[in-house]
Amino acid sequence: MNDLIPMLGGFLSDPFELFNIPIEEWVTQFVNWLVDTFRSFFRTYVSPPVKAVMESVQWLLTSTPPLIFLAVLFVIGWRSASWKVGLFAIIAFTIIGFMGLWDGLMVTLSLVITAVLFCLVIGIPIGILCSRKDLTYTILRPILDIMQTTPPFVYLVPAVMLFSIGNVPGLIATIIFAMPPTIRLTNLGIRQVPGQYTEAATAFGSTPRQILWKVQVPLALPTIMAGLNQTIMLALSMVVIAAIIGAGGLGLEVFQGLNRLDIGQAFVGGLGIVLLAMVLDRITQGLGDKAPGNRAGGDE
Amino acid sequence: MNDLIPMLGGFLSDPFELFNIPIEEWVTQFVNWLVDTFRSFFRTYVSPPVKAVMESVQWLLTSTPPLIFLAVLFVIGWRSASWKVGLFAIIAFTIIGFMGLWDGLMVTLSLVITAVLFCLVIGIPIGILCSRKDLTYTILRPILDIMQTTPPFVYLVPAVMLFSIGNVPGLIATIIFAMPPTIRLTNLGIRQVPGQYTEAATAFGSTPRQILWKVQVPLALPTIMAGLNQTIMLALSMVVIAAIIGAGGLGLEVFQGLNRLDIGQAFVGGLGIVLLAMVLDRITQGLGDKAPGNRAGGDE
Amino acid sequence: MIRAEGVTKIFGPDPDSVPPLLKQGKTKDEIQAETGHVVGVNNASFQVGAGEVFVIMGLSGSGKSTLIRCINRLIEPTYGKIILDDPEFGDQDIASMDEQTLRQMRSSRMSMVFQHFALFPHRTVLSNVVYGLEVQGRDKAEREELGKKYLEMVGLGGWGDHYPNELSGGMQQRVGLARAVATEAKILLMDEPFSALDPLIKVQMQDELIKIQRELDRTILFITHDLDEAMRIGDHIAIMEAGEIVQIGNPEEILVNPKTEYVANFVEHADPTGVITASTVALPFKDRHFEASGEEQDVTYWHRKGYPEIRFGVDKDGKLKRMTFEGNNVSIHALETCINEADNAPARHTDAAVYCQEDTILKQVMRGRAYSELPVVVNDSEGRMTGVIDEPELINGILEKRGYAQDD
Amino acid sequence: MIRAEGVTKIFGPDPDSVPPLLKQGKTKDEIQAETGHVVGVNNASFQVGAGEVFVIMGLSGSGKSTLIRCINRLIEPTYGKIILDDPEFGDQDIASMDEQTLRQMRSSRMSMVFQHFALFPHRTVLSNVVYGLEVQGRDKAEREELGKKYLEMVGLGGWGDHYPNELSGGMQQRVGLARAVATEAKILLMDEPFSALDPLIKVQMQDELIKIQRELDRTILFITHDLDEAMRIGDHIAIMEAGEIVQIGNPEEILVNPKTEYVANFVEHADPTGVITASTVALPFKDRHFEASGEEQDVTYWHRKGYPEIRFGVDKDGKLKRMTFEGNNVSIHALETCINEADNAPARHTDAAVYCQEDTILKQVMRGRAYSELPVVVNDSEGRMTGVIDEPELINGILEKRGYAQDD
Amino acid sequence: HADNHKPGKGVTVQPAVATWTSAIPVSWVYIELLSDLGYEVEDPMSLQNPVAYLAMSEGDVDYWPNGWFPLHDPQLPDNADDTITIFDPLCSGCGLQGYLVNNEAIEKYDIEGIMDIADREEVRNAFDHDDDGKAELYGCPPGWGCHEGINAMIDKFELGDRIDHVDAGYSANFTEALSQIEEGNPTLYMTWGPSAWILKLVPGEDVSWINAPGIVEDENEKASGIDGAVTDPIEMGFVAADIQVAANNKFLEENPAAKELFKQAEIPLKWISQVDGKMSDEDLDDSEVQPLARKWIEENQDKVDKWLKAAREAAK
Ligand SMILES: Nc1ncnc2c1ncn2[C@@H]1O[C@H](COP(=O)(O)OP(=O)(O)OP(=O)(O)O)[C@@H](O)[C@H]1O
Ligand SMILES: Nc1ncnc2c1ncn2[C@@H]1O[C@H](COP(=O)(O)OP(=O)(O)OP(=O)(O)O)[C@@H](O)[C@H]1O
Ligand SMILES: [Mg+2]
Ligand SMILES: [Mg+2]
Repeated sequence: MNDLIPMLGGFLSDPFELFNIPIEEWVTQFVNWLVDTFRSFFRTYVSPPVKAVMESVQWLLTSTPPLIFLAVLFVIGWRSASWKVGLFAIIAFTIIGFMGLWDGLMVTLSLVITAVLFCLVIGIPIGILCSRKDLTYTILRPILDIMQTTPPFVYLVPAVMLFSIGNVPGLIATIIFAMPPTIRLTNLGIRQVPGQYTEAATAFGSTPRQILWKVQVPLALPTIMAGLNQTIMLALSMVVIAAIIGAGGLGLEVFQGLNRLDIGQAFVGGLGIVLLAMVLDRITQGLGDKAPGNRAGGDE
Repeated sequence: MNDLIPMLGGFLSDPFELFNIPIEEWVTQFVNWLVDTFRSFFRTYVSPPVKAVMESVQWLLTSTPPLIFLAVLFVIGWRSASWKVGLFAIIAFTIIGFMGLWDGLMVTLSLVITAVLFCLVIGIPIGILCSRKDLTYTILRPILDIMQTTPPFVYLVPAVMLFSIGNVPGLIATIIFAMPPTIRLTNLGIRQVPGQYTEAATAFGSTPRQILWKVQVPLALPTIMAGLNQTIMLALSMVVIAAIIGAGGLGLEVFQGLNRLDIGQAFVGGLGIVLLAMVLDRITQGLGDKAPGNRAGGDE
Repeated sequence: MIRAEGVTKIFGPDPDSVPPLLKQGKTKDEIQAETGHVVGVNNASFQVGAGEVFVIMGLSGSGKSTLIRCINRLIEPTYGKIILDDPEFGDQDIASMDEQTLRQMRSSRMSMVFQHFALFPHRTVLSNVVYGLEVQGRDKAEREELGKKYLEMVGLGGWGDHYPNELSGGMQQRVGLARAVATEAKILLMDEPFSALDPLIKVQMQDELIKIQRELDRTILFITHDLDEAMRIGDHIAIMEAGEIVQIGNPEEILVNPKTEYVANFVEHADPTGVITASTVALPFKDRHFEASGEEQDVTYWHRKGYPEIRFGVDKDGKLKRMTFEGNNVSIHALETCINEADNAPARHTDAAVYCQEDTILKQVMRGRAYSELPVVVNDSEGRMTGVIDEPELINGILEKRGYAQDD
Repeated sequence: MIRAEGVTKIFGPDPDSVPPLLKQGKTKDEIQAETGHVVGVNNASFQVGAGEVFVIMGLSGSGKSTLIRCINRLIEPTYGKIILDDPEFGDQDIASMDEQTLRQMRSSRMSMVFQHFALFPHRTVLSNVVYGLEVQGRDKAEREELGKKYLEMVGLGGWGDHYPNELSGGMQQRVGLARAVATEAKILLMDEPFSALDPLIKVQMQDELIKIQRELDRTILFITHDLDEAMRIGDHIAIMEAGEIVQIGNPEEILVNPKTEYVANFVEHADPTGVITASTVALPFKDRHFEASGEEQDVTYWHRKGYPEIRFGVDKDGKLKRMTFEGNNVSIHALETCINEADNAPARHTDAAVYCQEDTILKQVMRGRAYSELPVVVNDSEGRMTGVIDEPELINGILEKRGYAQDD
Repeated sequence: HADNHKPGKGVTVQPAVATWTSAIPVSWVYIELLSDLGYEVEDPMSLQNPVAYLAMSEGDVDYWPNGWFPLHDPQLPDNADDTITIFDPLCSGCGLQGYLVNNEAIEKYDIEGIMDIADREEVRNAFDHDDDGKAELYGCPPGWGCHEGINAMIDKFELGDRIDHVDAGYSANFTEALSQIEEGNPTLYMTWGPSAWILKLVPGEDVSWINAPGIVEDENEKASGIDGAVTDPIEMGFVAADIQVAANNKFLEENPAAKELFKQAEIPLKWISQVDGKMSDEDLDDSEVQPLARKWIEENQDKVDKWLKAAREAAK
């Protein structure tokens, strides 16, 4: 009885002393089980194809002679935005090249391109799905939160166990982290399309698919492009972390620079990443500005 | 003459062998100069007030008895969204508490709250500015790219040099990384407000400020809230990196777990961050859903 | 072709709570004040024949748009059936149709002009117009051709490549019109399709509409606030009040025999000269108004009471054979033959009279009166004289929108 | 109060390239086809007096909305001046006003009803209505009171807490109307403010508009496609074609003396009985049409050529003193005094005649003719007889919208 | 015979390399040697310690010559005993670790060891940079072996209320220490060598090793002859780490030649430090260190040939 009062006082001031949830152990056990059970499956069936995709992209990029690469880059920048953007892209890439990081750039670029492609291919359909059904989004929203906020450091280790080091776990971590904005903003953009337009499309007997592609997606495009932009930015921001598990590229420069207190080296790597980001941003911005949905803001 | 041909060939296949831009050195020198010149200024005049703000938030959070804190949390969740969200928040925080991470949670929460507040206070006005003038956004866009993609590892060391170790550089890094979505989506949201509404407001003689607050911001709110959501997510995703420069909190658990290959410990820290993310997400979602701008999607 | 039975739409969280209140005789306003539910449409039943133009009118907020949207299920009716009798789809209830059929029906059978236009802002004018054709899966060349044709029809041939926000309100409305007619669907739902048009273009559009309606035998449901338009193009007019249909009838019926005070007020401002027919306003050729004054050969002479100077010689079949004014015979002409002359005549004849058909509109009758000072004779389709129109009848018709017919 | 001088608006990247082409006499369509520039408004000049209702009409796309938007500078006019003569702001050119003054002017002097309503979707109906008052900085209680008052005025008293998307088109339009008038600004710019309203509510709204216009002496610029509406409320009407103002005048002028074929076509469908006045259609009391037939005491008797049975006894001042029909004296009554009787009379008098004023509208004249069979006499404001209206004049007026006045 | 000469022929080896600079020369020496044995050696992957050991235990990486033990013990995966072999030191006692204080402070406060800072209030306050009443010790990141070592000392001598062991990444910690020293503040930090850190703040010139209690049982175990120590001998507070090769067991089983090489080879600390310094001074890329390694092999051909011979023997 006498003990109870201080206990209660203790509980009130620090209720969490009572007991500890042994989640740590559960997790360790679970991961061990997971790794034991699935390692060979992942390593045999998942990693190789993903790796093959990434490596072929990488092979394509690295085996293209830089001058040809720059020419192609110019054309891409020009067609998707303007010749100014094309020129900017060339200058940016040339600078990175003269910093001696051309190879690293190609590695990082292939990582980012692959990751962003995966994000789009998976994320846009999911975003569309979310915009259709409130329930889907309600369920997905916490999952997106998990994807974006679980520190990659948490799953790096299990990822290495399951997928080995190198590109594949780096790619997977990048996809996980970078996909949510695509999903969220696709969902938001489609939801914001004024009802009168979908209604008009419905009245003409459009199928849901037609409404989607002929009305909703075009009108939501500025928002979807903002999502894509965020996805690219986040993918680039994962480059260093991917390097920690052996994905190489520009991130490695940064990572080494940090560990060696070599601010210059870290900066050069960072500059490379930033220039790459700007180039990708400008190109996607160009695509976005051409989106017909931009007309909707006008004074109709 | 004879040498020229192989040289040319070499240039074509690898043009970047020609020379190296010695950016590394420039940067090192620049940072040295920067640190020499401004260190004492930043350490004396910038760090202490920022630190004071953060520490008072932190003090407030940590000195509140957990049970009272939970009660307040419930009220916040309930008022901003629903009683379900309030309940969820309590459960999530209690779980974190019973994992023995209450103190870390409070430290991280105060970091995130402070960072997000800064992001809003700075980011929304900048976003608005961008939506007003194309030029502003054109200039700002690459800066945002830099903010989001410069790997924090690049500026961690200079940041420590300038601001000392601990909360302050962690907070600054978090703000830098997390602010861009707020700016971008504020800009996008306001730009997407149909011209007819701003025109109507103009016709009634509204000042630009009135148009902004009475028409544009309310109508853009769903998009602005999506930006806020992203800012919160990115702030949380920086928690581990902030821990690397001494900000402590839940990130430290993850960092430590990684350093000693302790999956369980890393996971527990990660879980704490994720639960915190979900709680903040749900609360802000609640606020966003109440935004009057949501009416605009309706079939007017 | 379309039959609506008891269509009801209640807006609000719990629609089922409302019908009992309606049964208790509560009004729309009372229900809204008490329960917050809005009665959009209340128990509307009507029938639209194939090839007919059915006009819906009524106060702002009386439920016209809601009703028309129930027909293609843009709004889900709370209760009621909408039977579509279609050669391809058979007798079907649209209200309970499955998604798939509904879509097919919408794309192949119905199209719609929206009150707020609802043009797609991201598509050019032409590609707005061809939207319905795209959905139907027509090939590109065909689409473009049809699209251009209908854009031409609405007078916007040169605007195909512009975007809707570069067009004036009326131009946008016409694009919406072209988009709807371009699908060549049999049923057109038109929600105030001409509201933003000036009188000239509006008349053109009405003419075009009637033309394509005739050519393709389309069924049209048409909401308008323009009485003259309703009278002009409507085969039947339904008048709505607070969600209910209070009267359905052809234009003249509505104008001449309004069922309620409300309808009467409603049609008060219509210009009757284009709608009201001779038979309506004519003084009926009956004993009460006429007296016989002698016979001659095969005819009996009649004169209107109080006006013995004008005598009508009617044969035993009831046909007008001769007419005298102040004892002199006057010639009798069909109205159509003397309209042109009337327009140019310096003075009105007293030596010639005019006759018209029962369904001749007042405007024409007036032309007859401009030709001759003598009363206009109204004949039925067999040529029998059924009444006469003198100035008082005309004035009464124009001012009061009714004639002696009511008195009988 | 408002004077527009050469207002021009060219849409397109290089507006300055267009005026030379216009000078060369190129049409709007040609310029559009050649250069891609759209001539919104071309050199429009007009003047609106204080307290006047100035109506703008014209084909769809003729530049009405563009013109009205230039007045409050929602659209920046490419060229031209818009002089606002205001007690507070003095004589100012809106086109070159600085931002600050412009804003003040908009919030305190002008308000606008938009063609597409442009209600704020995130605000309730009431808070839409009070928007302008909010901008003016009125306090909350006052705002609510005024807001409710004007919401009541447009017949939407019970809808204050709803959101615009729950309202029908016409209800939304009325909210837009309430929002504009609630600011009690002196100048109202109204872009088809009643286009979505049914005839009953439209007339109510017109009445309300005229009422508040009179009460507060407001100046109104009003775009409409409804000719009758224009005739009814407009002090002056401007007709636009392809960006230009082709005619400005009061309603009757426009109706009776259309300057161009285009204007004539445009007003063809108007109902003239409410607009055209007695003086317009009357047969002028002039030698050409009348002959004298004797004197008696102080009057000279006149009869219309060919109609000797009706004689008008006119004194030397030109006033009608006596009148005979077939030799018998008939009584002469003011039109107003016999309208009621006319409505109920079983037959038309031949022993009584009616006189009206020059500005009496045809509708009234017709009532006079329903009362008496004899011609209606038209007097000027001094009481002098200026003409007579018999049936041919009436019919001519209704059908052709003009009278003998033209011939002279 | 040729087979005998190149026992590694046809075998691809994936090494890892640590992220600090002094790991590079060592790494290159092994790559060169393995190449001499005929192995196909891939570019080494630059990995953080825990990731490297994990990868090694998974067989994704075959070996690295950058193990610092016992320092790295906590970073080994749980199953390391079964999957990883740690060879005899290639450089014994080469990993010097200890606590340092800037020379100015040492002179001013006459400091010989950590206890001077902990016990004397005015010194403690001078070392207290954040005014919490405790002297800052810029130590190791949580999770590293040295982190635990420092905490053990703090616990053992109950220094917790006087010394604040800063929890942060090592770069951050070191940068802060460097900044404080540049600002002229008395500063206590922990570091190791050979490393870039030691080249930044050179013991003897800028800073000095100070005594720390806890490890040494008697006087003989104290380290002597250390450059830049406040006392000689000195109690470093850590055992000097051995630099050791760690390798995947399966790889070793299949490649007795490599295994024998890992057993045999040794590299002198002096050379490692020298190259480390050169890398820092001349800002060399990692690849530019390769010729230096080759040069060292050539200069020590006798020793090297012996190792290679033994390796070839083992492969038979
Ligand atoms: N933003 C714009 N860009 C290009 N052309 C425009 C723009 N706005 C209007 N126009 C053009 O200006 C002309 C006049 O348009 P306006 O809206 O003034 O017509 P309106 O007379 O109001 O017609 P309506 O009665 O149909 O509303 C039209 O030809 C239209 O296409
Ligand atoms: N989404 C909705 N939510 C609630 N009430 C609605 C909604 N849509 C329409 N209503 C209500 O239903 C009633 C009928 O509206 P409807 O749009 O059918 O009117 P209408 O006859 O077309 O009027 P108008 O001539 O003004 O277009 C109105 O009272 C309106 O407020
Ligand atoms: Mg409607
Ligand atoms: Mg207009």
